[in-house]
Amino acid sequence: MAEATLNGLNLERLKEIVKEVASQPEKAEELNVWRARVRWLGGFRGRAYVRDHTFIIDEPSDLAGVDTAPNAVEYVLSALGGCLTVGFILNATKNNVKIDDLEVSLEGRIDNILTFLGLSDQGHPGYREIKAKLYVRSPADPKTIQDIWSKTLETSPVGNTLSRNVKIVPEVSVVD
Amino acid sequence: MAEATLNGLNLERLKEIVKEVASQPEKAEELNVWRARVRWLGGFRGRAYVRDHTFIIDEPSDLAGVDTAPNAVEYVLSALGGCLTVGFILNATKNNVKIDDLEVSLEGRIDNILTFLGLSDQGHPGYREIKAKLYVRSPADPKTIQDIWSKTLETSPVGNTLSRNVKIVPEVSVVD
Amino acid sequence: MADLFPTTVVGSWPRPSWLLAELKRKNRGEISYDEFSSVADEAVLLAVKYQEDAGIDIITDGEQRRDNFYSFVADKLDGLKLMTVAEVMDYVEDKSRYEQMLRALDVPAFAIKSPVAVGPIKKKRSIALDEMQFLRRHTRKQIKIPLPGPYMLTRASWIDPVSRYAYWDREELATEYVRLLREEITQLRDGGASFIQLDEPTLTEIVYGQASKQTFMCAAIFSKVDPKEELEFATELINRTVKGLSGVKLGVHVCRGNWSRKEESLLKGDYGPLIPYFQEMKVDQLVLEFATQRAGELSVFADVSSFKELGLGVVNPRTSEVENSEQIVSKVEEAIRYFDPEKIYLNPDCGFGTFAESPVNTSSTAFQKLEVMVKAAEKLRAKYA
Amino acid sequence: MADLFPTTVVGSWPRPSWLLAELKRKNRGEISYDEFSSVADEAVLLAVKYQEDAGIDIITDGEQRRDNFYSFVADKLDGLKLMTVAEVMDYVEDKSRYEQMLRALDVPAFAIKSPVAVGPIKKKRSIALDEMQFLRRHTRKQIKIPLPGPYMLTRASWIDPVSRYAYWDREELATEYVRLLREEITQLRDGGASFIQLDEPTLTEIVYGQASKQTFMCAAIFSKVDPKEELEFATELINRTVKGLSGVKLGVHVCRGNWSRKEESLLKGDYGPLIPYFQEMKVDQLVLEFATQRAGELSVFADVSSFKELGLGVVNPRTSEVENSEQIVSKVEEAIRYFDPEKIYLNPDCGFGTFAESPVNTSSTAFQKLEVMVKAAEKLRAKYA
Repeated sequence: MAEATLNGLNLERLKEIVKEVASQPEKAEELNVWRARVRWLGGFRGRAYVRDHTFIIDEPSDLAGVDTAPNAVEYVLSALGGCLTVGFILNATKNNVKIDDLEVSLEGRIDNILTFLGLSDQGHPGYREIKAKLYVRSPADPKTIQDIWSKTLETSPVGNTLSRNVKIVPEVSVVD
Repeated sequence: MAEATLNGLNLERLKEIVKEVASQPEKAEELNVWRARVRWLGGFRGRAYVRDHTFIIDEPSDLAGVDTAPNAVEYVLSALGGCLTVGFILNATKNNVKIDDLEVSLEGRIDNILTFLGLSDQGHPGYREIKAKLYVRSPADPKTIQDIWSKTLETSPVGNTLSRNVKIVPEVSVVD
Repeated sequence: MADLFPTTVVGSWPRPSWLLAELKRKNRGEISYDEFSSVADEAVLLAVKYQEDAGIDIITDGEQRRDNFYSFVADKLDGLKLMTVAEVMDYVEDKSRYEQMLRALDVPAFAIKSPVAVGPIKKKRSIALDEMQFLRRHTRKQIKIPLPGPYMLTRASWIDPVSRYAYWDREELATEYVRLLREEITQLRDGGASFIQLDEPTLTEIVYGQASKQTFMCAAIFSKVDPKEELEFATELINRTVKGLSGVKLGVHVCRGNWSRKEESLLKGDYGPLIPYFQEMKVDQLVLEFATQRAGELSVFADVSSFKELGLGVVNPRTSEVENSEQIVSKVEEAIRYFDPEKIYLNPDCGFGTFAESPVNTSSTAFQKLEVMVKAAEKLRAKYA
Repeated sequence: MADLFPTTVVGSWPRPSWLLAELKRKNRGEISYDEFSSVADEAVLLAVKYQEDAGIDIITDGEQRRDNFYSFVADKLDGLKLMTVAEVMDYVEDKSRYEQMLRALDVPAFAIKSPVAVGPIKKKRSIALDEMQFLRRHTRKQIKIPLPGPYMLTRASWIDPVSRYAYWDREELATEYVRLLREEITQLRDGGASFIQLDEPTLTEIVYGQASKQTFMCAAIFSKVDPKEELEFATELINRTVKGLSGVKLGVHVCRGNWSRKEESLLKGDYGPLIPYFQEMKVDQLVLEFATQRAGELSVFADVSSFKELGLGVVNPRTSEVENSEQIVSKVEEAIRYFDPEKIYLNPDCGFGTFAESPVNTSSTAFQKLEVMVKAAEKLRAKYA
């Protein structure tokens, strides 16, 4: 017998995962910790390593990069978009809502990029504001969509990371 | 005559860029705004579009994804790593410091992942803390390295984005 | 009867909601084209009734069977695949151009589709013969059939890395369209159509698309262009399409976009740069918008002698206000300063429902606009007969 | 002379800082191997002097010319490339294993290097003959030459997607190493070495590496293993390497890691699971660590009859405290319950400077540890002679 799927997700499997995480504190703990490594490749290029995955981070040529990949602040926007996508699909699927198409368009505004280049001490070089527009095609009524969207924003890991203060703990090691 | 380069960067070009941004407000304004688009591919997979670049965002299989790529919170860590890499190289190069090798190892701790899955209302699903360890090989003395690192942390766009509150402006559009 | 100032439409008519529901089902593959088309029959009858009641001389079927003025060919031709911008972006390198377009139009990449040549183009069914045959059985009026022009079809459907699997280059694909369109026009003529209009709206995008930094519409976004080369290429394709064909009026329609009621989001600029190419085109009529300031002044035609017929756009299809007949009369009288009155046709600037899912007007307003246009034509005829 | 309880070392000796500076210059390509080696001559003399003064019977050159016990072969063999973990990660799919290792060792990927087979392996110069020849000229003691074992070499240098350009599979690469090592051993024997020790530390990683979730060391991380198959493969390679060779003592050294003074970061577990394979190995001696609890009890050898010689690890190379001779004597007496006294050699658990840049001890402490080991041997000889 074929297993029930919705939005490309196996419903039984999804239920199991939620149950597992709910009942096993060590499983939840595992999902609380995430890791990455970025190795410098010369110039402004870096290679990120995440579990078995790897990808490039670069700067556009008008920032002295060679534009072989998105830059760090663009990855942040994309991460928010990806997180809202996953969250929306998760919440829709849990509520048995079918989604036909979904897309998030993001635009972020840096407070003052000049501070990054050491050209100003007004403001800061981080994002001040990020617009995230969700486009969705679904048979569900607009009220349901709005509820799922609100829930998604409220429970988004990247959304909460960005809208709150994260403590950054730096360390430096000079290697021979 | 060959142009002077350091750390894979053309020094003249770097100077020019800084000068351009410093003198042209519209150039700085351009660099203040960044964009991305994430399209849902089914399940928990999404494809990000950033200028001419594109990459996949997925979830690991223990989160009902198919693990074809890093997930959103891993991209956030990598973005921070990439940002610190670029920042460190920028500040080193501006101070005429040669860097032989550089790597950033990152580990982030989510406050409470259960909130993402709707299993708890204690805490939040965003990162509480991110450790960023820089490994560097350079002929410069440790004091210089420490100064560059401090400057890098202080002026990092992603670092500041994470350690401060970003205003997220959501919008939803139901498309027929 | 009405010899002077014949009235006609450019093409589309707002679709009823029940037709849009069926169109969605067809697009999802839940019903076939034939099943959809039989539902569309009644929508066509409605569109015909509106035009007949308004007193239009040369009518269309309101393009009720089409999802829009060009991508409907994907239903008709093998080798074309309706791809979303999202799918196309998987293939092309200059993704940022598409991103600009999506932001300008404020739409997601999954919402916009275009027919892309992915294999050898072959007729699955006729492009518009079924439309014409149904229309012929249900009206005594003269029939106009709008067809996507050869240049727009080529430009919209040629996606370099995908289309090269089927065709050597864009020119080879264009030659296929020319052949198919000639065959179609011949059959439409033989079946009773009196006016074939080739839609080439993207010609203005070549001239004004870059400067305004606005992307035109989905039909135009899929390739970068060198203006002069493109205009020459478009002209050549149109001429190869109509060469030697007689017994039917052949026209070319050019406008500046009709996807939004925000006039500022549409292109702007007069016909000046296009006139040399218009003069080269071996067609009987140019169907041009003139109801807005964006189209520029009619005076650009001042020094153009012995021009072909002009399909003069006299009402704006995108406004809720209905023009009054005196406005229309004076617009036509302005045209008479540069064109022979015998060569002037009256029509709206463009269709009322170019894209099925985002019509720019309601049926009732569209109907009133046609009525007032007919009223103006009657006044003009009284004066110039 | 000393017939019973001969004393020896496992291999490496802490490098002087001036040698490390030259090693860096060599690694950066600023000086050649030969230039470096001539500087290393004096470091070797120092290491020899320490061992001679302590009264060690069978000495090594302290591995002063090597960056570590296995990757130095990249200087000796064509076809091997010293690649960082970073470079290797560009090729392999299971990157997460490397990430675990880097986190466990708290090192960046650019810092750890391993010799990777990237082309046909050929001798550029002898692997250790130059070391032996220099040592021969500067001591009258018996000489031990440690060589990387055929299994460890194969395991460390086979990176599937890279090495397949040069070799059909791991077995073919291993066969090459067996051939090279046999040739080297023959030359070393003919040149005057009396003891050849094949280092196979990763054998414990096969057995205990998974369970402890600890990665062993760079030599072991580059391939996944099925324990039984791997142990059989290792045993077979060792036997093919030594087959038919005589006139020189042949040993195999096995330990549980020697890269850190944090004992908890090293592997843990007794020799039980390895004993069946030890028994199959056609070598004269097994050089085993026994100075820490982590190595388990000697009693696992209780039921093993007519075993080969035992190189018994009696001092911990990683501690600042110097063992006292009574501790060593009682450890040896425990061994005598399971081994023939004539078959017992005394040595530290491992080298004092396995990795050039992170020696686990200072020269002066290492020297004292050797002294006390010699003292214990004298006591034992007095008792068991």
